[in-house]
Amino acid sequence: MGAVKLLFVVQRPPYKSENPRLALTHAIASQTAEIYMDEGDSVVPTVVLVGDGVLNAVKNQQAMKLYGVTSTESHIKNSLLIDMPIWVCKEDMARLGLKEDQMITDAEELGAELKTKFVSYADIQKEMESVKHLLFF
Amino acid sequence: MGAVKLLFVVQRPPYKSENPRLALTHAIASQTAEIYMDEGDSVVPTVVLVGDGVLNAVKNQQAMKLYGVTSTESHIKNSLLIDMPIWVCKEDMARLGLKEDQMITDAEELGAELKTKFVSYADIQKEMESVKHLLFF
Amino acid sequence: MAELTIGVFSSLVGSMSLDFSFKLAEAAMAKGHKVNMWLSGNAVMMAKKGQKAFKDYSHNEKRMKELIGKGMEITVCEACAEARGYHKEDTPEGMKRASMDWYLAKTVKTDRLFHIGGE
Amino acid sequence: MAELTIGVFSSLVGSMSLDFSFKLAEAAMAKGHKVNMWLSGNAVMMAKKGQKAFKDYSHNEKRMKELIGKGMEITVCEACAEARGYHKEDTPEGMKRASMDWYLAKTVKTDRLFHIGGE
Amino acid sequence: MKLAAFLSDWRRTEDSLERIKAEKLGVILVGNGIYHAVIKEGGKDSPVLSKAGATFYALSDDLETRGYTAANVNSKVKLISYGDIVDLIMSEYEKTAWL
Amino acid sequence: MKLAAFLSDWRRTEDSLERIKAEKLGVILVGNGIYHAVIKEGGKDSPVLSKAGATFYALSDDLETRGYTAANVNSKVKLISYGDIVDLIMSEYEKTAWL
Repeated sequence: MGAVKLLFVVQRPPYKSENPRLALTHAIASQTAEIYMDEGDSVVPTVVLVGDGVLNAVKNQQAMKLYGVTSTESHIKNSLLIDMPIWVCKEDMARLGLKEDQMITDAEELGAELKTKFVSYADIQKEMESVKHLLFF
Repeated sequence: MGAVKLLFVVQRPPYKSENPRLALTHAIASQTAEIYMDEGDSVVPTVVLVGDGVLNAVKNQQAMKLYGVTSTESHIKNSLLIDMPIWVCKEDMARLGLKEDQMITDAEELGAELKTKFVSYADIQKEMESVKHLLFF
Repeated sequence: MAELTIGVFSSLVGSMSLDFSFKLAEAAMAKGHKVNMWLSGNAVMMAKKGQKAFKDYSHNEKRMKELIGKGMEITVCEACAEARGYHKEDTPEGMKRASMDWYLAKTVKTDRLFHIGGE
Repeated sequence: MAELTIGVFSSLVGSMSLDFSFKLAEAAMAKGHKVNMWLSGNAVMMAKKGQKAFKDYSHNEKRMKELIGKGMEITVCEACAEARGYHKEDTPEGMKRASMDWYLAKTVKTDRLFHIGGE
Repeated sequence: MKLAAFLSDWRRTEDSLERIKAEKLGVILVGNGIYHAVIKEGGKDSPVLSKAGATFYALSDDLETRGYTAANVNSKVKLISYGDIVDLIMSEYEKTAWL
Repeated sequence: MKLAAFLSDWRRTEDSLERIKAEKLGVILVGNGIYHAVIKEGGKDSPVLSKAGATFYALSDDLETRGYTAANVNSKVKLISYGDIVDLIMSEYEKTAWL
């Protein structure tokens, strides 16, 4: 089958549901899926934060300090560290009054080279069309 | 303390959440709460279905036949059987286009004397004010 | 001081309403109030001992035990627990199992009822 | 026939999305399709055996066992299960436990993925 | 793309359906999503049913579970069974989205 | 009545808050409810904050968990701690409602 593209679509805000976190942890798991696959096969995930899902990428989340739980921010940064694309919808940021300086833009402190990509909805639509499977969370 | 009035407020439709069902089963449990109470104490529950919660009282629910699960209808009828008041908000029925002949109006087949009471929101507001505790589901 | 009864219906991992409830109970007890807690619906997920404290998941077992140790009364809905496969031997120490009427009875004498009915 | 992989994340009792998933799996297998099922998040509540079949609660253990008997592959998220206190010995017969990568790998060869990501 | 989109809620908390474009789009109402097929809030059809170019389906098991029958269903919506959903997913559409 | 009403969702699925009347009403934003205190969708305050006669509170732990600070909070809303919630429930208000 070769490389199979997957799109993880996070539509809702963090913490009230486990699902945005599970979107990230499942996408990250694509890195270790090879043990279950045939030679030459792989999965290529992209995570998009769209609608209220863009709230997952607000920076300085204190979930660990206050509730002892890994923040969604930390999962996003770990994603960047393993070069997994994180896309955030620009129109939804604008609608919710979010500026880029409020958002997780990179994970340089971890040594990640990849940065968050701020994209238009049209780019997300295009990606939905190009992948094999959609995973809405 | 004597008799303590409780108001169970069901605000959402059945089945997508366990909570409307739990409102009814908890209210019904007031019948057996005496074993934990002092002589002369009692709880007097009323269940109101308000907002989309009125959808819980649509009759002919086939949950048992199709999913093997007791219907919310059956819980409402058991409530009437033990003389527990079930109130349904008339304004919300009108908003959602529900007529009285679509609704659970009684549980005569079980031998219940009490009937569903179709009330205005003003009556519900008054009851909220008169009870000791509110339990929103 | 006064008595507060908290009823919770939300799952262990998810909405964080259980985390909220335990932190609130802790704050209330720190102010000298007596706290009772009723766990029903998916909140009976607290009635399974041996939960691993991974950092990716809400974990309330430790705080719950501390609060029980300080006098919090905590009871879970027995039928809700059995339906999920949690039996008597799964129950953490100090937690009671009872029918829903336990909660109803608590509403009589408690000064405040805080019923957290959502998921 | 073709292969369908269903991923489910909803709790045992509540939204009835698990009931939906098992009934859909049954219908797909009746039509000759191969079905794989991945349970993660609160759907790992299926990974606790001995659930009492009360009529007031969703109960999927029986249907699940039948489908496993007919060849459905079903795997639960191991970490999600441990966080909820479900250990290896709690797992119903025929159900596997694995990391999330199991699910990811299934997406490669499956003809259709039906990812039920909501509560 | 050919997309089967599932709605299982009455009060929705996303706007994904409104935004998605698909050359072939099926909207499948399941769970509390079936209320979109039977309720005319304030006398009007659910906005869901105005999604342009979509074909609408509702799962009859979930309709009957909630006390409704075919007679209540909006004429835009086709009633289907679990078996029909399997055929839609496996044959008519290529991708699925549970919104 | 003196009522403390809790909102824990951003996209709400009830209209109870809009309808409830109370001579003294506290609206306490917790969990994802805190977004009502910090987001101006389309440039406007959340409709929640227009509830007449209410006093608005937001739990600072839940605000900071989500990446916000006091500087982001609408001037109508007072930031509070868990201890403050206890005092509000036990002393300021008589009844509670988790909506």
